[in-house]
Amino acid sequence: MSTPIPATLDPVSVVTPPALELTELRVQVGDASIVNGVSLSVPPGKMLALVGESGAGKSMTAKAAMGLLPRGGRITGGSIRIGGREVSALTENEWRRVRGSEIGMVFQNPLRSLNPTMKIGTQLAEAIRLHSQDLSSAQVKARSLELLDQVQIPNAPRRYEEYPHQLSGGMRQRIVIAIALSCKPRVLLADEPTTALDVTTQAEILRLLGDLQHSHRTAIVLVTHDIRIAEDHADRVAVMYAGRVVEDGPVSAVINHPRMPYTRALMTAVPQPDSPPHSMLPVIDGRPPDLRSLPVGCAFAPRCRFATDTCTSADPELEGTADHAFRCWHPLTEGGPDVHE
Amino acid sequence: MSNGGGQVHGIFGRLPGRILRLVSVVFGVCLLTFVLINALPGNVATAVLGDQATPEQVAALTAQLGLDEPIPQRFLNWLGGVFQGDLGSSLVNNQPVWDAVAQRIPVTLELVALALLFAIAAAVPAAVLAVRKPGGVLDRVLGGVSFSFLATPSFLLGLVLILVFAIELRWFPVSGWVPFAQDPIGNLETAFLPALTLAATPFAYFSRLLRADMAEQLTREDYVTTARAKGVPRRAILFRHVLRNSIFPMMTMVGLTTSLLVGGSVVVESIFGVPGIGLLLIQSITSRDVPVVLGVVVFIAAAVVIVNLIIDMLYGVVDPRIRHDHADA
Amino acid sequence: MRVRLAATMLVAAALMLAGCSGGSGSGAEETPTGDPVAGGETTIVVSGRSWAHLDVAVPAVTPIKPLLNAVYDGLLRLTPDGEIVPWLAASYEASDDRLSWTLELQPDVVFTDGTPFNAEAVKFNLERQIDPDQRAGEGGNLPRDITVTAVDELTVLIGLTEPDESLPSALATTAVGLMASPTAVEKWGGEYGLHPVGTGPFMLESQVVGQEAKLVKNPDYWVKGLPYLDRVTYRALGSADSALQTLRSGGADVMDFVAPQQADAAKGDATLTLVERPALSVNEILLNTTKPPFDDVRARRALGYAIDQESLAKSLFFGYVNPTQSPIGSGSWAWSGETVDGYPAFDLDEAKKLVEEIGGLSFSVKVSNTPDYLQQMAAVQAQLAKAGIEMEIDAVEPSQKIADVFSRNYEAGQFIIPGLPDPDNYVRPFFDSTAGANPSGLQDPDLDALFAQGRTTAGVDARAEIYKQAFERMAEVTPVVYLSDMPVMRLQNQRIQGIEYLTTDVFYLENAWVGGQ
Amino acid sequence: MITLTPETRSLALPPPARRIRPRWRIGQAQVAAAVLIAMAIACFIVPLVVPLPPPSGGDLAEARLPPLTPGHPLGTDALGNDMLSRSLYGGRVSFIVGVGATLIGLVVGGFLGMLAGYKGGWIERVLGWLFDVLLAFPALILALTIAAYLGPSLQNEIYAVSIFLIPATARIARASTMSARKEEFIVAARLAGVRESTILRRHIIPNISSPLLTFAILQCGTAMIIEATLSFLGLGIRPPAPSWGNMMASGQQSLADAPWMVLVPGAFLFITICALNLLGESLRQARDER
Repeated sequence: MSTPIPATLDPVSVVTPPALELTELRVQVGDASIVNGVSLSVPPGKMLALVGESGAGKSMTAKAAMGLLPRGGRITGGSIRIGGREVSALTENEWRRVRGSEIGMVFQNPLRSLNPTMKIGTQLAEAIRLHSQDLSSAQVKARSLELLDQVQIPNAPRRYEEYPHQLSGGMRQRIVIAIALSCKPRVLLADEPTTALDVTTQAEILRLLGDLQHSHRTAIVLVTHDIRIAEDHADRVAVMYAGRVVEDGPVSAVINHPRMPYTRALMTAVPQPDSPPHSMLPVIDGRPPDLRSLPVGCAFAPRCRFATDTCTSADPELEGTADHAFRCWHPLTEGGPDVHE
Repeated sequence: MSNGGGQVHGIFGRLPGRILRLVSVVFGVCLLTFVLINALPGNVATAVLGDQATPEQVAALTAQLGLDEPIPQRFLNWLGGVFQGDLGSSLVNNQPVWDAVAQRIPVTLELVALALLFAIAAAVPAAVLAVRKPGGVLDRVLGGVSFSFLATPSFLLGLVLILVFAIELRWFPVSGWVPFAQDPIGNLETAFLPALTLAATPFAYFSRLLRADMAEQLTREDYVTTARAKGVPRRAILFRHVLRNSIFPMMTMVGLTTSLLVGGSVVVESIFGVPGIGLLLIQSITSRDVPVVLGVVVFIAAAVVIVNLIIDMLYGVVDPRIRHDHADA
Repeated sequence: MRVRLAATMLVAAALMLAGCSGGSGSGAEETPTGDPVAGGETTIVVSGRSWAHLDVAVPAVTPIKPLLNAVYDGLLRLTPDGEIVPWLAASYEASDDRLSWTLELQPDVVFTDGTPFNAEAVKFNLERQIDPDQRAGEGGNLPRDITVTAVDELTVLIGLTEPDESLPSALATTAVGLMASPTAVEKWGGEYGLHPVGTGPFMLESQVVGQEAKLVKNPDYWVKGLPYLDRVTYRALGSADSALQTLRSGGADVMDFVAPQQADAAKGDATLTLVERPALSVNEILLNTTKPPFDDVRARRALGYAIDQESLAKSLFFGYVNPTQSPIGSGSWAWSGETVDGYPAFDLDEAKKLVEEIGGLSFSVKVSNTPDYLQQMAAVQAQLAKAGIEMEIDAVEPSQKIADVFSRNYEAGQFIIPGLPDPDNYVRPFFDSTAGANPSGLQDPDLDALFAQGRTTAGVDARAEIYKQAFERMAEVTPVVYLSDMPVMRLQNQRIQGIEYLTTDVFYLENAWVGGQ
Repeated sequence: MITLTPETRSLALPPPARRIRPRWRIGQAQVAAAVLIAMAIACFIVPLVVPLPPPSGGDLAEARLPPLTPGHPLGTDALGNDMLSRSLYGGRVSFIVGVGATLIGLVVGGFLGMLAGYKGGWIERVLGWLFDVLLAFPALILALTIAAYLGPSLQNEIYAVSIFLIPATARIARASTMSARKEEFIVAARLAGVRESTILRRHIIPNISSPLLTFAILQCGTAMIIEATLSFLGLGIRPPAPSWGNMMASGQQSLADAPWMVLVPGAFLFITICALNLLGESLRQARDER
C-alpha cells in the first residue's frame, strides 16, 4: 500500500480541507475492477486534469465522486471526501442533498444532456429550488438569469423561455454548466465537456470553466483524453492507466518532464502544430488491458518500450517528490530521448 | 393514420392534407362495407318480411328498396344521400339511421373514453413501479398481469367481473345504463364494470410500452444523468423527466387501440346491456338491415380516423420540438 | 245500457279474480302479502331476444309480447286460467248463424294521445291487420275476407263469410286484438313502430330500440286506480347469465323467457321464485313433406321413434319440460292428453327397422344460431345417430331460418312456435294445405277437413273433440316430430307482486306493485 | 492504436448486468416454445394415439359432470361430451384458425407492406390508404360481417380473422422494408443493376423476416382471441364441432353453477396465448438487444 501523498503546503489548503480528496479509491462493476486505488486531491479554486485513454477508469472515478455509479457498480475500497466530509458510504437520500449543492457535474454530449421537452428556465430553476426551498419563484428566476449571465449566455431572458433544441451545442453546454454551478458547489466534475464540440466552441467552454474556477473558487476536475487541453488549462495533471494514477503533478512538470513512458506516449500521440506535414502520427501499439483480468506488475508493461522483467513481475510503487509522483520502474531521465526511435 | 413524421412545418400547415386523407379513408370504408354487404348472399327482403312472406311480397319489397339495381348504382344513391346528411332509414322499423346511431354513439364513445382513462391511470403507476427495479419482482408481476389480460377473451373477463363485483360484493349493478345527463353518479356506476372489462387489453399494451420506453430512457438518456447530478429525487425523475418524454409513443398507441376498443365494445355492450353502437351493429347484421349497418360502420370509421387525426395534431401541440421548428438549432 | 253495465261488472270481477287468486300454478308465490301500494318502479330483463319496433301490424322476428301488452290493450283478454274475458270490448256475441260478431265497446276510453277509442278506431285497426300491403305479422289469424262496420260510436259488427270460432281467441291472444291510435299511425306512417300509442296501462317514455324501453304510468288509464307502478324498464341482454345475475343482484325484479338452464341455476336461490305455467308451445322439428327424404312417411316416423323425449326432458331441460305427442301443450283446452294414438313414440328398434326398410336416412336441419338451440340439436343428433340416422346441423340467423322454411327451401327445421290456446292460430297454418303458408307442404284432405270443421264448429267441448281427431290424424301422417313441450317460465324476486302471468308469453303489469322493501 | 474516437463511458464498458439478462430471456423463450409444442402435440397427436371418448355425440345421462369424475378427468359438458377430448379436438380448430389467419396475414400483409415500403411513390400511397381503411374499420366488426354472411365454416373463419391481421402486418413490413432499403448494400445492389425481384428476394425478405416473424407470433394469440369472441357472438364454428371459442360460448350460460364448462377451454386458450406472447416478446427483446 503506497503512503498517501501529503497535501502540498499551499497556505490556503492548510486551513481549508481539499475540495475533493480521493484516497486509494477502488470501484468494481460486476467482476471488473475499474478503479484500482486512485488517490487525488483538488484544493478549492484549482483545476485538476484527469487524463487517459478511454477505458482507463477516469470517468468511473468521476462518477464515483458523484455517487452516480451505474447499476451493478460499487465502491470496494478507499475513501471520497468532499470538503473534508466522507461521502463514499452515503445513502441515496444523503447523496441527493450532496449532489448539486456540494458537487456538480457536466457531461460530454450537450445535445442530450437537457430534457428536450422542458424549457431551459424550468430545468435551471429546478436545480436551484432543490437545494434552497426558501426562495420565492421571483428570486429563483432572478438567480437563474444571473447564472445565465455568468456562463456568458447572450439575451438570457429570451433563452430562459426557450427549449433545448433551439440552442446550439456550445450554448447548451453553457446551460449544463450553469445548472451544475447553480448552488455554488465546492467541486465541479467535467467529464469530457468539450469532446463533442467543434474546436472554437471547445476553447470558449474551457476558458469559461477557467473563469468560473477563479470567480467562484470552485475546484474543477477536468476528465479528458486529450492531454493538450490539460496543458493549456489545468493547474495539475493526473494520468490514469488501467484504473490507476500512473503520474500526478503540476502541469509544467508533467508536460515538460514526464517520468512515466505512457505520459510521454500520450503527448506524442497528439498532432503537434509544428510537426512536419504528412508525418505519420506516432502510435502506442497494443490495446488497453481487459479490466477483468489485470496483468501482474505494471499494467502498461506489454505496450512499454522500456519494459523489463521487473516491470512484468512487480507492481511499481508511486515514488518521486510529493509534488510530482509517478509509478514506473524505469522512469524517463531528465533530457532522455524525447522521441522513441 | 401515418404518424406525424416526415417533413415538419407548422402544425396547422398539415391540416388540409390530413382532412383530405380523412375523407378518402372514410370513403374507402364506405366502399368496402357496401361491397361487403351487398355482394354477399342473404336476401334483405325475406329477412325483413319474416314468416308470412309470400314470393310476390318479397319481390315487391325488393323493388321498393331498390335492391335489384346494380351495386355501383345503389352505392351512388346511398352516397348521394350521405352528402345530404340522410343516411336512409332502417328497413326493419324505418327509424332514420341518423337517430339510431346518434342515440348510441355517445354511449360507446363514453365507454371507450372511460376504458382508455382506466387503462392509462393504471398503466402509468404500474409501469413506474416496474421500472424502478428492472427485472425485479414488481416488473415480473406486471409482465405476468399484462400477458394474462392479453390471453383472456373480454367476454370471459366480463362475466367473471360480474360474478365478483356485482354478485358477491354488490358494488356495481350487473347491467343497464343510466345516461350521464340524467344521473352522473348512476352513470358511472353502470359504466364502471363494462369500462373495466374493456380496459384490460389497452392496459396491457400501455403498461408494456411505457415500461419499455421508460427503462430505455433511464439507461440511455443523458438528461436523466443530468437530473440525478442535480440531486433530483428518483421519483421526481420518473414522473417529471422521463414520463414527459414517454407521452409520444403512448399517444400513437392510444390511436391504435381506439379502433381495437370500438370493436371490443361490441362484446362488452352485449354482456352488460349497454345501449351502444356495437350491439346495434350486431342486431342490424343479423337482421340484414343494410342502411343501419352502413350508417354504423361509417360512424365508427369516421370516429376512429378523427381520433387519430386529433392525435396527429396533438403531436404538434405537445412536442416542443415540432411546435418551435423555426429555431436556429 | 243493461248489457254494458253487466259487462263492466264482469270486467271488475275478472280483475278481482286475477288480482287476488293469481290463477293456478304451483307454489304460493303469488298470494300477495298486504294491500297493493301505488308508486315505485320495476325493471324486467330478458336475454336472447329483442324487439325491432312496437307496431302491432308489422312483422317482427321475435316480438316481446309483455312490452306490447303494457302499451296496448286488447279487445278481449286471456286470464291466467286460460279463459277469454271481455276487455276493451265490454261484451262480444256471435249471431245465431255464427257469421257475424257484435262487439260492445268500453265507454270513455281514450288513447294516450287524446284520440277517443271508439268503433271507428276498432275498424281502422282490424282493417289494417288484413291489409295485404301492411303485411301484418300476425294478420293471418283473422280471416282474409272479414268485414268490419262501425254500427254506432261504441258498437262494432264483424261479418264473416264462414264461421270462425277461433276469432275470440285471436282477438284475445294475438296482436290483431291490440288497438293502436289511428291518429298516431297516420301521423308517423312507416315510423309508427317507434312511437307506439295505445290505451294500455303504460306509455313509452323513451327507448333504445331492441335494448332498453322505459315505460311510464298512463295517468288516465280507463281502469280507475290502476296501474300501481310509476315506471317500468324493459331491458334485453346479450347473455343469459348476465340477465340472471342482474336479477340476483337486485338490478331487476323479473326475468322473462327463462331457459331451463337458468331455472335450474336459480333453484337454490331462496329470494327468487320460478313462475311456471302449463306449456302451450312445443319444441318440434318441422319436416318438408314435399321433398326427399321426408316425402316418405316412414322416414318421418323413423325420426319420431328415434327421439327419446324422456332423456331430453330430464338432462337437457332439467325436468322443466314434458314429453308431448300433440302439436299443442297441456295449457290449451284443445290438449288431448299425454299420448296421442298413432304417434311414433320413442322405440329405438322400430326406428332402426324403418331406417333399414328405406335404405338409410340422412338430412340437414335448419336451426337458429344461438348456443341453446345448437346444443339441443347436438343432443338430438347424438340420439338419431344411435338409430343410424345422420342429421347435419345447418345453423342460420333466426330470420333466415323462417324465410327458408316458409319458402320450403329446407328438409327439416327446428321451431318453438309462440304458443296460443287455440290450435287454429298457430297449428293449422303449418299443416292445413288450404290455409296459411303450410311450410310442411302436407296435402292431407282428411286433416284439412278436420281443421276447417274445428274452426267453424261452435262450443269449446265440440271443438276439443274435433281437434283430438285432427291430432290423431297428424300423429299418423307425422309431418312433424316433437322434442318436448316448452312452457314459458319467468323468475321474479319477492319485491314485486300482483303480476298476472299467462300460459302464453304474455304477462299483465297493471296490477303489479312493489312492496315496502 | 489509441482509439481516439470519442466514446461515452456507458458504451465503452459492457455493463455486466446487460450480459446476464439476455440469457434469462432466452430461457423464457425456450419454456414458451416447449409449452406451445406440448399443446400442439396434445391437440393434434394425442387424440389419435390415446383412446379418448368422441368429442361430440355424448350421452345425455352423463351431462354436466364436474372435473375429476372417474372416466372424465376434466368433467363433461351440457350434452355429456367429455371435456378433455373436446378441448383437445377444439384446440385443433383454435390452432388452425390462429396459425392460418396469421400466415395469411403474414404472406398477404407482408408482401403488400414490402411492396409499399420498397416501391414508394403512388403505390405506397394507394397501399397506405388501403391499410388505413382496413385499420380504421374496427377489425372485430369486419370479421363479424364476413363470418355472418359467409357462414360458419373453418375456412371462412380464417379469412374473417386474417382480415384483421393483414393491415397490422403490412405496416410492420413497410417500416422494416423502408429501413432495410436505406442500407448501403441495398443501394449498392440497385446501382449494380441487380433485378428488383432478386433484390427483394435475396436482401429485403431475409431482413424484414425476423421483425415480421416475431410480430406474427404475437398476432397468433390475437387471432385465437378473435375466434373465441366470434363464437361468443354466435358466428364462430358451429357446435357440435368443438373449438375453444364455442365451448366457452355455450359454457358461459351456466358460469355460476357449472364454471368448469367455461374455465377448462378458457385455461387451454389462456396457456396457449400466454406461451405465444411470451415467445414473441422474448424473441423481440432478444432481437432488440442484438
